[in-house]
Amino acid sequence: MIPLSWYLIFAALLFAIGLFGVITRKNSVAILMSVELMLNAVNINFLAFWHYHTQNSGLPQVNAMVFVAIVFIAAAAEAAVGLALIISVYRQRKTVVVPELDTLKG
Amino acid sequence: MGFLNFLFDPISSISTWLSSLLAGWGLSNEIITPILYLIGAGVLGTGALLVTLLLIWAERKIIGRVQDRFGPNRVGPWGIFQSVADMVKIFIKEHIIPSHVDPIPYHLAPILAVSAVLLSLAVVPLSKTTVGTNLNVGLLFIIAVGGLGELAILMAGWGSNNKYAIIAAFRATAQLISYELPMVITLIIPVLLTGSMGMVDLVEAQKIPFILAAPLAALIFFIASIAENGRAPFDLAEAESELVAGFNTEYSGLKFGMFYVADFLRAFTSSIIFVSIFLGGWQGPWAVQIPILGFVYLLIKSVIVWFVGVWIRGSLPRFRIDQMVDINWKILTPVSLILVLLTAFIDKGLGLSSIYLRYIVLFLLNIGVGALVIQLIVKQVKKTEVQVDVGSRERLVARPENMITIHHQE
Amino acid sequence: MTSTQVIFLITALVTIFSAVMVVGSRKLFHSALWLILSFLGVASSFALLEASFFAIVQLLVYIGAIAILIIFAIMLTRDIMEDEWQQINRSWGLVLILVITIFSVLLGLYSTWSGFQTILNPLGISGQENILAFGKSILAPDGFALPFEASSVLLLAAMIGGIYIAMDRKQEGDEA
Amino acid sequence: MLDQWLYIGIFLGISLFLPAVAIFLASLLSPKKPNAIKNSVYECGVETRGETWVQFHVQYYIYALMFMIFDVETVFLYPFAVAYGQLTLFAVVEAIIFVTILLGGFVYTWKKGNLTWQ
Repeated sequence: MIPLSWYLIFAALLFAIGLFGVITRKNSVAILMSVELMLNAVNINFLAFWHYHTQNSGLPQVNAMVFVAIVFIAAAAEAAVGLALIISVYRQRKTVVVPELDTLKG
Repeated sequence: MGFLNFLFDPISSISTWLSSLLAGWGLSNEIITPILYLIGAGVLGTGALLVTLLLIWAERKIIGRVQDRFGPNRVGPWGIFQSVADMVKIFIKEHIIPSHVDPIPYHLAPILAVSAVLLSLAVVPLSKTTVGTNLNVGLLFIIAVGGLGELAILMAGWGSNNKYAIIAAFRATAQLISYELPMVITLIIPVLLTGSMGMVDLVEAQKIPFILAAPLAALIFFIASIAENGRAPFDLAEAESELVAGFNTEYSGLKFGMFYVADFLRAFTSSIIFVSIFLGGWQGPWAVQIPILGFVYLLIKSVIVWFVGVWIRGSLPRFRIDQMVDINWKILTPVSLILVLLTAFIDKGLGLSSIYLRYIVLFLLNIGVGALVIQLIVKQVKKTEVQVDVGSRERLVARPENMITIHHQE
Repeated sequence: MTSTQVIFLITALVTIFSAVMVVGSRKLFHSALWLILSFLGVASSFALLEASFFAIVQLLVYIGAIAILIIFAIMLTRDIMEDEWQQINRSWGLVLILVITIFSVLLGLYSTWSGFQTILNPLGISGQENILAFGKSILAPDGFALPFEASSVLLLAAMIGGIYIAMDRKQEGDEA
Repeated sequence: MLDQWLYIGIFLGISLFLPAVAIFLASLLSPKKPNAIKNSVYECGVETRGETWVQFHVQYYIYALMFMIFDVETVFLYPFAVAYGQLTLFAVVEAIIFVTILLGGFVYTWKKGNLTWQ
């Protein structure tokens, strides 16, 4: 009923928006949120292809599902450690704005 | 015979009649299904909200009797129209919108709070033939929509632009997510026993209710669901007699009323869910032949569970925040994790084919783990207990470390 | 245009719009709320793909846990000045061109593939078959048992690492 | 399958619609006499100074993090539970190892005292 192409375009668009956010946003929490958007886009792609292959073979395919589950786990781990880092940096520098975190600059 | 069928199973009779009526008007199946769904959802949602009126009255009455008061007794016989009067009053109260609120979260929060409670009814089977929808992941759906309630609280706290509201919102959310954990974990046990996450399958598998196979899991789930409701003894977030009013400080009129409704309704829906998962839902004698009887069974069981909840609310004092945290993270969560592991291992390891033997073994396992946990708790409490000489002139100050509690050993 | 397509288009539009708002909002808390809406949109597109289990897990994990964690982190690192700052780098125009290029290259690559226009039909699976197959495969030694155990180690590392980093030993007890 | 999700979608719509309509009706019925004092922030009668800006304790984050880690487990544990009836003892032991690894982290956090409310 819905063409595969729609899902792929949708996912690509979401991925592009997320990428734009990752590069341009200054606040590190916002960067993390954009990364979550990109991971979501990846999951849409995985599940769209899962549907495609299940439809073609007639049997439940598991590979894509495992990938999606791993993406979920990776997203959770990334959010946990990333936000902890942000909190820790904030405590020491009183800022979470990336351009101001320039200690490594010469 | 047709009349008897209608009497035994009115809801599916009505829906069959409606769909044939709509088909008679020349509508295609693609339109009939959404219309039927819309009517079903509308009836269920409105019915639940109307039942809340009765629930509020009954709860106030019961709490009144528990505390040796009369409760509402002026409006109508036994004060039964008290909540109707309250509703009329709250409808015509002014909506005070404080300055500097964040409008979208502020106005959306009460709506979302009610919605999160109503949504869990969508997948609960009400009788053999009547179920909102047989979603194949119904059990997880119920937990997931609970998360929307947490969101509503956070939005209310943030939107109000009030220090106390936001502190209370964070406390409440921390409590809710903490207690969601033992719920999520214990619910693995019914899924283990059924092999399905659909609520319909789950209820139908309970020829013998799961509470007999997993009494400890049921107890943990029950405690966690009381805490999820944010009621006494877990009502720290809106301790009526201590804090301002919790995250809904800045709400007035019907917007506050919506949080109130969500609160009382959730107490009942969570008992319906408990009944469906652990007490066999609509199962009972002749419930298969006469579906309407199943609905009655479900209601009776739910009212009993709900009554126990209200009773606990009326009797137990409030926990302190450190006790609340300890109960969840040091008792409920580890015990439920270990219980799941033991259940899975022992059930598979013994490989019993007889369902009765399985139930007996699991029952004994639960009782054993429960006894062990209680022993450990008692030991721990004894260790940290402070001996007070009543006759001496020195008095202990009421501080956390001077009270009987389970302390972490540094 | 069938009704399913209309539903998909609405969800996709809502999701894309809220994703734009996530990137564009000035207030961080609003970004987080838009993020939740786009998670919801993604969950409903999972549901349209008949991956019920993942639609629910999306609700449970992303909205119920990750979004709340993000909101907590926002509150922990909140700064009075946040709304007055320029939220986006000055060179955003360049990035926009880059992103559009990547997007069109992706589309170009997709369109060369013959299966691009395949219509996805309903699978007709309403029971537990998918979840059952998934559950068996993650525990089968010749299946995905290793990633399964490895993800547990990943979570363990995230838990210990996250708590170790977030806890500050020096400033304990400065609660507001 | 899609039918079931359609029902969920309709139910979501209804459950948002009912309270929204009630609140809308009530706002039509209710009096509107706002004034500056009534609309001020309800903080014990003292005028608020500065923004609503509170530094929260990091403990909240620790609980949210622990919750998230164990919540994500469900991605694997629920499918395991569904497949449980058809699994061998060996597979069940694998799942037990999975949880035990995480329990190890839990015990570590507990022993470090990070689960105790401070």
